[in-house]
Amino acid sequence: MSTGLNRQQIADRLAQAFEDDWIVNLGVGMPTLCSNTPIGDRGIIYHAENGVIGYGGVLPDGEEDLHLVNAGGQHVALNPGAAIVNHADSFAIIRSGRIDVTVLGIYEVAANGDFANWKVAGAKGGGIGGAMDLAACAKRVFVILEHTTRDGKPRLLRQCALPVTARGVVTLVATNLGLFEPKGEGFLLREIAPGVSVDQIRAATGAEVIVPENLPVIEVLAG
Amino acid sequence: MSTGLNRQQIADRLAQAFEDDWIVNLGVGMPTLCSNTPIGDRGIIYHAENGVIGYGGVLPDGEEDLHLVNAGGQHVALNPGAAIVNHADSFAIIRSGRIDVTVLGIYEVAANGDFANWKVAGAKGGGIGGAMDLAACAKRVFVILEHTTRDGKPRLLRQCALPVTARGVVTLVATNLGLFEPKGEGFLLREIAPGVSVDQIRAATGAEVIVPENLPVIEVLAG
Amino acid sequence: MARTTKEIASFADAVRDIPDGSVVAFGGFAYPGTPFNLVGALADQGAKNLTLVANSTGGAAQPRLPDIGLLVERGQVRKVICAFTAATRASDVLPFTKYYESGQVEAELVPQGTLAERLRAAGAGIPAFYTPTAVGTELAAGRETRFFHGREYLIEYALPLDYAFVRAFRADTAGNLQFRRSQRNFNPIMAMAAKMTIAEVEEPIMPAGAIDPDEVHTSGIFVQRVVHIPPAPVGIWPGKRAPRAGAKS
Amino acid sequence: MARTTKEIASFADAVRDIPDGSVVAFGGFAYPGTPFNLVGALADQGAKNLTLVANSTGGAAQPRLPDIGLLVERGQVRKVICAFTAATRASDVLPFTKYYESGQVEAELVPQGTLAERLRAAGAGIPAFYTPTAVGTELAAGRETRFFHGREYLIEYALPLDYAFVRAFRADTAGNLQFRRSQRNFNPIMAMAAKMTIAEVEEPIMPAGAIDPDEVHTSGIFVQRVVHIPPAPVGIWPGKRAPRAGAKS
Repeated sequence: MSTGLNRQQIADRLAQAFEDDWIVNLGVGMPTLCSNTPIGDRGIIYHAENGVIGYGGVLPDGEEDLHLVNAGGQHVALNPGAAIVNHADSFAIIRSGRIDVTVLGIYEVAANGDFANWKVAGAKGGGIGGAMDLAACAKRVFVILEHTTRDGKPRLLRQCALPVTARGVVTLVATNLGLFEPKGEGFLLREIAPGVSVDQIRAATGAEVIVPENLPVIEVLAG
Repeated sequence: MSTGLNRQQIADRLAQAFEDDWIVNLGVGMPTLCSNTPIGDRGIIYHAENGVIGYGGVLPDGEEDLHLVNAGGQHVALNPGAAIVNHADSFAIIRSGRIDVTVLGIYEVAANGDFANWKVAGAKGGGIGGAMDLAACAKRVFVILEHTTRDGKPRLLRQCALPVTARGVVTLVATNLGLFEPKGEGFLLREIAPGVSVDQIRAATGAEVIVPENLPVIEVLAG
Repeated sequence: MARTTKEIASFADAVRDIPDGSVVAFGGFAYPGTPFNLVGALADQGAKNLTLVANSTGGAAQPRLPDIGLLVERGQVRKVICAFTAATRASDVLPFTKYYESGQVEAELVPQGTLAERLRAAGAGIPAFYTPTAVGTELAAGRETRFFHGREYLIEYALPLDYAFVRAFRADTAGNLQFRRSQRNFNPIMAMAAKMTIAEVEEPIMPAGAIDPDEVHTSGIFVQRVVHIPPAPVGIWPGKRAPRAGAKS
Repeated sequence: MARTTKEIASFADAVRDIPDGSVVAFGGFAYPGTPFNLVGALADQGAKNLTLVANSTGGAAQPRLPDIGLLVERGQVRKVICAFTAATRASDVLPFTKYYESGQVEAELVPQGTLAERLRAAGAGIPAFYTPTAVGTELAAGRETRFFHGREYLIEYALPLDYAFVRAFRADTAGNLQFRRSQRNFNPIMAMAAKMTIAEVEEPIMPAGAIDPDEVHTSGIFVQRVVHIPPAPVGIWPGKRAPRAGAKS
């Protein structure tokens, strides 16, 4: 078990950073949990790379529509005002800069805003999916990841060790330990997970951690 | 009044040259008359540049659908199996080489297959419409025109005098005087309009007219 | 605060903030899909130094409907990007053509498929592409070409818009649009190419959720304002008669 | 003699003439829109030296459905062009990945949006275009880039197909297709990019004219063969249960 927030709680914190009327792309993995977060009627439109515009939370077994999945292949609800487009039009929306934020699950993020999420160490290939298009073209890139690898190695780094997906684009990082902002020389710790110490975070991070005077604790949503 | 065939009869002759299951694009003006020709159920699909796929003849007043026009702005019928696409997809069909033949109304055609239909003498601008896309990309280009200008000057020429729309693409020419094939050095007269003489055609043509031994007369459709 | 509807009460309100110097496209091919009401409102609003993008530059029919010719006559237009600077019938003389031929307004003549693809490219984040159209013609003279697989192609550039005016059959409050028949034409790609799309809509604006997501032609992501067209003679309904109610077959 | 219908009786008949060395694309994103029946028929048919195009290279789920992994195991595949040579979950190991990492089959890894746009370009007669995607990454190393308005873009080329396999919800005898919900994904653009498109269709094939022309997602111009999927277990209906009859909302 990881320290601090669980996966849904990490997604919940990021979902609360979305602004009214944003068009939000959620990538495969932890990002898709954001559409489960109850953030009220704020006009947020969730976009999936497969052309689904305006979807909601994951549906329970028996209520799902087998013709409808999000970027993670999960069966989701459609919100009023939803529309379906093909893959070319879906990426037209992405490349033309209409995505206010993309949330991506990743392997590594660097203090300079670079990130890596398509190729693991020693592999010949990998999975790019839509991440390169999204990272190059969305107005903002938020990333979401466990703070360390399974064997405890840091994934917030001075420089990415793995091949990057895009350079200098990440503006917000949510992990089980806290909420961070890449600042070039290090990561600004904006909020800390409940029950976690700054020393724990420093020990688990491969770059400088900048700690502000006033450090709020992440409020965990009920449920 | 012009000699030989009337406008609908010229179109009728060209429509009879379409082969089974062809996708046929009809341009503005005389070409749109081709979809009125009763050629039976031959699987011909008429395509208009505005994205209408599978239309039929012009509808009489009172029966038309005001939301539906062909390339000439005329209200037409839709055939079973019709589909509507947007302008980008309509020209995707054109540029990807799926149009078996485009029929264009033109100002001039040359014996080498060049033709001109977008700019009149002395004008600064003109009207290109979709003719350049069609001429560059359709499998075949048929053209349809009055054999001479209003003041009697030939429009079948050795070389185009007006700026060309495309080079070397025309394979069949229908006029009020006959059916012709550009052959590089001149126009092969394939069929002659009823009541017209070869001498009349030679006098009205600005290039060599090649007359075969056996010269059929164009059969005019009843009605 | 989240937007609750994209519906705007009047054409005047919908075009009020369009500044001088804007690049504005008008959809439509012949009458279907042509946003005559919005064009008329732009003429009344008076924005100047406009660059207009449309397939054609207006009609010769009488009585005149609001079109590019009207905006040119009012001195609102700097340049038009189009596939026709003249009427398709050489005997028809358009108001626009007179101003253009005499040098009072600029024009950029673009083959229709290239115009469509340049708009689509702008809407798809593609800055440039290659096309076989116009190679070897006066329009390609002096321009960059390149060979692919032995064939010569012309480079063409995206055509981004500040505003797109479109006419649709139905819309919902989220801005999703449906077009009927050949009303579709340039409208979806102009909406994609524009920073702001304003739609005049024939049927009353529907609540979000009333249009099946599979049957949306233009997603509300591309549409910012929708205005319901009032009955004639206040609203413009071109053609011989108003469309049949429930005309969708 | 005019064609009267594009309906084909069986998947075997629909893929029988596909020659060795063909470039074949499979639509689909996760299960929806994936032509499992046609992929299975191609495995049985045995064409070799294939180049396959798809978003991903198969699934890790058990029981196995016909996918690229199956065709690779049978030695039918030379190369795959895709956005995933590995599973999205690093812990899942795909049959394809093993063959690829050991060098028994080639792969060209393409960002998903670039893959979509390359297919769309092929379907639109555009030989090449520029995209901002992948600039500055390993995938752009040594490749041609160009600046437009101060930003760097990568040139990408059309990806034409010999065959596209798609799965649709409804079709008519003229080959017009409708997709339901996220079934649409790559299917329309693969159909545009292909010389021949073969569709497996969930509902019985309808007579031409039964689908409203405004509601066609892929025109029959792009579709040459349609096959109705028989009920399970003969036909493949992935997911937990067969779709509800009349599921269209």
